[in-house]
Amino acid sequence: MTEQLAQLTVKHYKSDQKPIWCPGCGDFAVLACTHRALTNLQLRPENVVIVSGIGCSSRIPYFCKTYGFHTLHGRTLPVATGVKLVNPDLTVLAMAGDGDLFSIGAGHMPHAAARNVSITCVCMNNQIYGLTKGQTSPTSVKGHTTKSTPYGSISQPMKPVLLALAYGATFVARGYSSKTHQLADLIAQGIKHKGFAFIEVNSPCTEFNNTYDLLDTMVEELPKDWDTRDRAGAMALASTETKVHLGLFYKEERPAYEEMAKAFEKNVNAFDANAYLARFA
Amino acid sequence: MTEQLAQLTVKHYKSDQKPIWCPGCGDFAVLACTHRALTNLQLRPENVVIVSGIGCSSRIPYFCKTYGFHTLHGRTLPVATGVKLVNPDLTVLAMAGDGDLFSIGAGHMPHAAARNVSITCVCMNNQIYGLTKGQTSPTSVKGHTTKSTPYGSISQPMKPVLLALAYGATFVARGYSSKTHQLADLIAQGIKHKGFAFIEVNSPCTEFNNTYDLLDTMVEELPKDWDTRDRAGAMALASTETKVHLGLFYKEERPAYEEMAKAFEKNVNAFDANAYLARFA
Amino acid sequence: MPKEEIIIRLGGEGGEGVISAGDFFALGSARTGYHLFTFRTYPAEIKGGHAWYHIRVGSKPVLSMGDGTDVLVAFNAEAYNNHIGLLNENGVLIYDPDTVTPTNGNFIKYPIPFNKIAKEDLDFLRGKNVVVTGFLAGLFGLDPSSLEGLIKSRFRRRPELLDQNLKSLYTGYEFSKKIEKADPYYLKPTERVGRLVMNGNDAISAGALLAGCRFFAGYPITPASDILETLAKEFPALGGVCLQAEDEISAIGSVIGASYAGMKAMTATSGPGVSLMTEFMGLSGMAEIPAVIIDAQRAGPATGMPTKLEQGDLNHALYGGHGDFPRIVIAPGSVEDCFYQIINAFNMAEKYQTIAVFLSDQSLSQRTQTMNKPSTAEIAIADRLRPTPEELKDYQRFSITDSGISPMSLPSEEGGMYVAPGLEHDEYGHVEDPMKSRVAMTTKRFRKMEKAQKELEAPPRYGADDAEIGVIGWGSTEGVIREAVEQAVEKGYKVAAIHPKVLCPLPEEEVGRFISSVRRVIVPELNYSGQFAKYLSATFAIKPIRLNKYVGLPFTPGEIFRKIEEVVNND
Amino acid sequence: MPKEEIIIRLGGEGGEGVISAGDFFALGSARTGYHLFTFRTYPAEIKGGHAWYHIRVGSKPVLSMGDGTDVLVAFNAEAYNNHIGLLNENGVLIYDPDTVTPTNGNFIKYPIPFNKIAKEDLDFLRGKNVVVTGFLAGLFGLDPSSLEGLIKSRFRRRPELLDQNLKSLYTGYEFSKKIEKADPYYLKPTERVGRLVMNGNDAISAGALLAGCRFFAGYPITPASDILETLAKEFPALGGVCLQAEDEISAIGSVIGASYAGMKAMTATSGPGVSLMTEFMGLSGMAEIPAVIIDAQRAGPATGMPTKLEQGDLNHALYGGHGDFPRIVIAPGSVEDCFYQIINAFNMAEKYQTIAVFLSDQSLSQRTQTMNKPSTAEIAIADRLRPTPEELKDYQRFSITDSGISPMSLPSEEGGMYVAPGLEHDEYGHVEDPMKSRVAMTTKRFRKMEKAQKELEAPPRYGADDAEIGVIGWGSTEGVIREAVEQAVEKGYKVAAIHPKVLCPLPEEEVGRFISSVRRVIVPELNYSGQFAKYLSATFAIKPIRLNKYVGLPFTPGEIFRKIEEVVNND
Ligand SMILES: Cc1ncc(C[n+]2csc(CCOP(=O)(O)OP(=O)(O)O)c2C)c(N)n1
Ligand SMILES: Cc1ncc(C[n+]2csc(CCOP(=O)(O)OP(=O)(O)O)c2C)c(N)n1
Ligand code: SF4
Ligand code: SF4
Ligand SMILES: [Mg+2]
Ligand SMILES: [Mg+2]
Repeated sequence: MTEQLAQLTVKHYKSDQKPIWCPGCGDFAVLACTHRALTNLQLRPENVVIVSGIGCSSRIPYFCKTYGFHTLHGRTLPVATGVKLVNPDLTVLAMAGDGDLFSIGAGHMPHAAARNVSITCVCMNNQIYGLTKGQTSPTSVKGHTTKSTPYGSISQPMKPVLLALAYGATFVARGYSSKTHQLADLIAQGIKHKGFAFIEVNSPCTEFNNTYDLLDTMVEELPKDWDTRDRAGAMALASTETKVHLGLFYKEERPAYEEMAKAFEKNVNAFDANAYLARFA
Repeated sequence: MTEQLAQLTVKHYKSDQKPIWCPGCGDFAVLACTHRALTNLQLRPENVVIVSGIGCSSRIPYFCKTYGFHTLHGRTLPVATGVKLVNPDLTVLAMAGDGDLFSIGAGHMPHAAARNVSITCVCMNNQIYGLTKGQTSPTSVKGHTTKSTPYGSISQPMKPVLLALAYGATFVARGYSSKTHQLADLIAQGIKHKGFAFIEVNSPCTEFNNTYDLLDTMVEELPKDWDTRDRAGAMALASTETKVHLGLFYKEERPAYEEMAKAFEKNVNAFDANAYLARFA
Repeated sequence: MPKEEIIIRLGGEGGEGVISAGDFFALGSARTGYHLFTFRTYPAEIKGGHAWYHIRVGSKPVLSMGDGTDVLVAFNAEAYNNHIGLLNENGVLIYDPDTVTPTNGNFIKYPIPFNKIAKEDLDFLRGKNVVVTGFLAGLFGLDPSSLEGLIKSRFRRRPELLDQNLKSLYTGYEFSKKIEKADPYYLKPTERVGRLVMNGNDAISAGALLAGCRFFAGYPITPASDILETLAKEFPALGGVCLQAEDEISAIGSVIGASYAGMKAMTATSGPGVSLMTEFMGLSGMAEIPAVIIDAQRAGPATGMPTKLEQGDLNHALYGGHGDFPRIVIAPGSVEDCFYQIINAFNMAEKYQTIAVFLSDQSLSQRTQTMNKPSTAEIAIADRLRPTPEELKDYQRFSITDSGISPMSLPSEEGGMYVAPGLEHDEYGHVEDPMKSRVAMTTKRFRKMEKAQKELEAPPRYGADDAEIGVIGWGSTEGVIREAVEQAVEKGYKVAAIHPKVLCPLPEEEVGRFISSVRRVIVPELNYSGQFAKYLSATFAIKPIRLNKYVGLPFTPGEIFRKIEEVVNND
Repeated sequence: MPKEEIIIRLGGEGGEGVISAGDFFALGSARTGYHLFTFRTYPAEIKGGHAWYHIRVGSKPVLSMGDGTDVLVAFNAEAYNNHIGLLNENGVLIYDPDTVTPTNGNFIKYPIPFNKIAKEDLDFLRGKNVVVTGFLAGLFGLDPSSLEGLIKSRFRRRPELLDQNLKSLYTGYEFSKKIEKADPYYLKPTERVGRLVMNGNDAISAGALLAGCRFFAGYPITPASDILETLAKEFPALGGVCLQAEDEISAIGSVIGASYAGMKAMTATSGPGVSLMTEFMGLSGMAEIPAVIIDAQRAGPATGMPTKLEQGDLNHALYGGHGDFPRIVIAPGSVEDCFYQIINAFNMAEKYQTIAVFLSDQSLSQRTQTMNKPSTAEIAIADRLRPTPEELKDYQRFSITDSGISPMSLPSEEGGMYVAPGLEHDEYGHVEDPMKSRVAMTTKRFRKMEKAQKELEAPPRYGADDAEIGVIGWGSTEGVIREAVEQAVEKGYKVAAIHPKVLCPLPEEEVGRFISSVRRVIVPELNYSGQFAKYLSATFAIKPIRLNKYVGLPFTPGEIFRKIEEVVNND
């Protein structure tokens, strides 16, 4: 078995199920970058669990030859948290859409981040509800005319990177499905990070919200000398609406939840039922 | 009736039900300040709706002689949103605990703020679950030993003011139940604000988390010349852990959701069923 | 003799336009005066997979999909393989010879190179499905001009495509004239009559508007999203507000807030969303706040088969939620029924001040069906009971009354101030000593349901007067059951049926009388566990014979007919 | 003749220590060898309101609260007014003459100035309740040293209060010696026997630990929070992880994630939380992931009466959630049962790979009761079926088997990789063509329940062999029903009872046989609508006689006895 370790290639992480996404969908690239990140890290596929919610993007576990869990809409992080806490040796990815993570699931990320549980959370942000055929999502720009907002959206768009920073995530980055080299690298870094890692990926929906051209004009690398320890600076930059910065915004070392929880364990023993019950005698 | 307008006093807003809080509970002051704010604004009691969730703090509507809705744990803002949207003339307050708004209800505030619906949201933060007798809350400090965290909490505390700012709330303030003059004023300002107003109130729980002494050493007014238009500065200040700043952090004029929604209405007409059905003929 | 009823099934790859090809033809014929019934099914994925569309159109009222198909339009080999077994003897196979190679069989074949026509003749491959529509129109005697309007309105927003599509339509139409017609199906030109054609979601939206609904909050989900989308469009001109909520919990929360503030309000979702709304259903019961939830059922549990049919949420509608509280459950039987019953749902929710769950399903929500134009002036609209000036002097929001109904004040009403409580409470809504009021308040809340039950319309019984076998169904299967029962009666079987629309409170007297009048009861339903059958057992202490189908498709009349026959023969 | 069984009720203002006064006495007597049964009720508010505590202690096994009370300890006038009517003839009234002025009656009065003693003699007003405890111990013959340990452990963390409390105890004790004992109640000193005393939540926690539960996620809620708090304390030493989740949806989500990863896992909540867990219950059913939900039922709907009892969530446990899926529902009858049945819940969840809902309630969760010490070595623990190396060669997570049970791999297991799907799927868990697998997968999932049903232990029948009236109950009412039935049998009534613990799947054969063996069935339950009665109707097509109480309090044996008598007389 050990001889195989050095030999894992992308095909070891690819399942035999064909992605059902539309031609040009950004999620293809996210999938490929995930395969590549896993390959780069040479992780044993059976030690990887990809947890997702519901959405086009959330179909991703089916296309990976790892363990996976296609849960419920919005519940990606709670399930991923349970997986990680009982088996911290697993690499746990939580991958889902903007609606999944920031609309119906909006209450979970603040807590996953506050706990700093070691999960790599990848938000495949297409600023639309893909699977339900094109309604406004929490990241849709103001004025966006969709099936559910025929006169234009009147909500301010949410800024995933800003939120992750405000939530106290210890690794916060943004990628773009058209920049696969960087994206694969960010996912790999996120996996290596101890603690909650959040990566927003701009992953356009060619069917209902094709933003490739717009994004191409808006993306910009983070400044070369960007200080990834400057949370306030990162929040300011993440608030920008005119540019879409790419790269690692922020990184901090803070004990991970699963480590802190384990630290309570001193002298773990088997349960001695009789001794326990004797307390009630 | 109109003669009464100038005559409303605090007693017009006080119900005949006696608060059931423990002696010294900060919520008494929040209640008194709410009464005072309403009195200062001379709002007709029947035009005020106080919506709450579940918790000690969420009992507040019963002690006000206004309309009220004691909803479900965590659902304060969705219900308040419904009330406001169908009758924008009402003054709608959403008042609840830190657990209600930032734990079980954590998914709703980002959206209420993004919409900028005119609700005055008051978080009575005691950094504990009062009603259920003392478990860790999302704002409990790290290391806090409670019934549910006997070895100390290992989650980073959430920062309500920071979150409100990241969510795009257009009015963000912090008060303290011991500073009633300021608190009454902040609530009154919040009510007058068009758009989503968020006020965190440090309101200690004498029974399970008596933080009066600690807070007394930590509170500090915002600098005199504080620029309430500086969101980035506000976020930086709200990230501080050593001080608890009091006052109005941020204020911005942005069209309120209910106004933007109404703006779609041109020539409102009664429903012409026959004409409508004719479309399907 | 030319046959004036045609069943057509079109099958192909999801995204190829199979469904809109069928839709154009179906709507076109309905608008020309024919009766129509359709069913569609497609994969949960956006692209790929197998989709099919089923049309039954005729000059007499159409109650179901029917059995088998007269015409199969196979866009690809998969469609041919999946559906050829269904083709009736001497039926018609229409196919593209470049993709489908039919084996021999007892059917009429029209090999039409649709792909080539679209690509080569028209240089517009995307128009292939409209070519098919035109071809079908020509073959079966539909005036293509009746389709023009539909195509125009579909492409209103994309005028650059309109001309090509119209050209595709006429190309297909002309092509049909070139082949030798060998089949007997022919829709004889009719006059346009005062009928409507819409789908279940359209009918629900229209009925809700008429009922006075002016607040909607919802979260997108198949197959309910259309309602959100329709109301978002219609409300501004009517002074209503439509909110896309962040999730279903928030949606129902806002609906209940809006209703508390005085507006008739509803949400629409499917199973997963209804599961999330459970806690608020109880609040509506406790605080006595009217609200309507549309559940367009799909196959569960969990995400299940999101684009497939199931009558799987009845249990949840009847029993879901902690604690005991009054609730109204209504299930419409047809598109027409969607219109009338949603009005009933609002009327009942408002009158009895509690939650009404409206159980549509994927087939009905997306079924296009013809219906008679409603006499809108005759439709009664109910409003909630409001306090009199006298009552406002010492206002008791939850006053104990004989009917259980207490007058409800609304914010901004002087003297009406109260706190709507999720806690148990006394007549004022005060919560200090709940045990004192518990029994009186609980019985008061349930008295409303007793009253509602008394006021129910009796569900009509049909079939043989001297029936020995009774069929009881619920929801979208009404038409298909009726058709099967009519067939059985024609065959001389002593069968009758009843199909209650209000399921909670159930019209116990009438259903009970029906049950007593027969020797055997058959309950056909589209779920595994027999949810309605068990509900009837619980109510009437009977053991009905169950007929359950749970593959994600509707019943055909034959399936029900055969069950009746089986019971007759085994009896 | 001195009576060796005493029923004591203590009443007073919430926060005055009424409940801990009673608790000390109750636990003290139980630990000295007496049998014990308690009930507590208190307001939802932290301060104020009326609280009372009910103790029944005796030298023979105690099954319920009993009827009436032998002793009333009235801390204030409200307590006197509320409970004096319950005092048995020749009962004992203990009261503080400074706050209570009793009218004359047929009872023994001990006016004791507890307030004054605590304030003036002890200068420690907060010790008043412990003074009461000491007084009761002295009066009824309990060795105060048996209470010392309890007080010491209660004040372990606040040593500054310990001495004063111990002084209070002995002051009360001594005071009892100063008065002239006029009542016949006397607990004769017993030997400490191998019995345990705990409450339902303790027993659930202990059983879960023994069953192998090593992951818990929960969100605080009365009356379930103790379980979270206990496991948070105990888990680290056992390598388990306890998570306070942000809400109940997240709690059950993490539980299901943990179980997917191989750990036995549970959550504990009450009605509102279970309502929120609905959607995940279905996912557990679909993806076949074991999980246990404790529902400590309280009076609903909505927030209802959060500190009061109701058996109101059975419907939701049985029927809640969209779609059809297999589920296990278990309701324990006593504290002892909590221990054994939670182990059963884990065993069944793991074996049949689905959700198990465990229906405790406020009375049972907080009831202290004596039980026999379990022989822990004899308790069987089940684990989920795992794939063999052979099966892992072409691993099908959802292989169709006769039993419906498919071997489950766990992350980090080579060859076992699969995606757990919320969508319908084939044997591999693939979701492309769900209709193909729908029927086979649905029936496979439900086959597990058929198997589980066959493997159920038969619930014991007790009462008269030739019974004509059968009583069927569920959940926390087991003891009180048993007591009433025993009384009735003693009176010569032909009554028997059966009390199934596993409610879904129901042991249909045994319950059915029981039903057939009697002429009338009475179903007593603590809810309005007769949820269990309707479930029995649905299952057995019977119309049982219902006895419903829904004021937030348990049954007394007399209430059930009288119903039996009424049925006997009307028969
Ligand atoms: C509880 C629930 N509500 C709604 C849905 C319907 N639904 C499926 S995916 C989705 C949103 C998809 O948007 P997003 O999360 O951004 O993913 P995308 O498809 O864009 O990748 C919705 C609303 C559902 N499956 N479950
Ligand atoms: C769905 C649901 N879960 C849990 C509870 C129990 N519960 C009531 S209040 C509360 C938290 C109270 O804390 P907070 O919101 O901070 O209010 P406080 O009492 O501190 O003012 C909880 C967990 C509930 N009522 N409903
Ligand atoms: S609908 Fe959009 S998000 Fe979904 S697969 Fe197609 S392109 Fe991708
Ligand atoms: S428990 Fe705490 S929050 Fe609740 S009333 Fe008492 S002091 Fe206030
Ligand atoms: Mg999206
Ligand atoms: Mg709190």
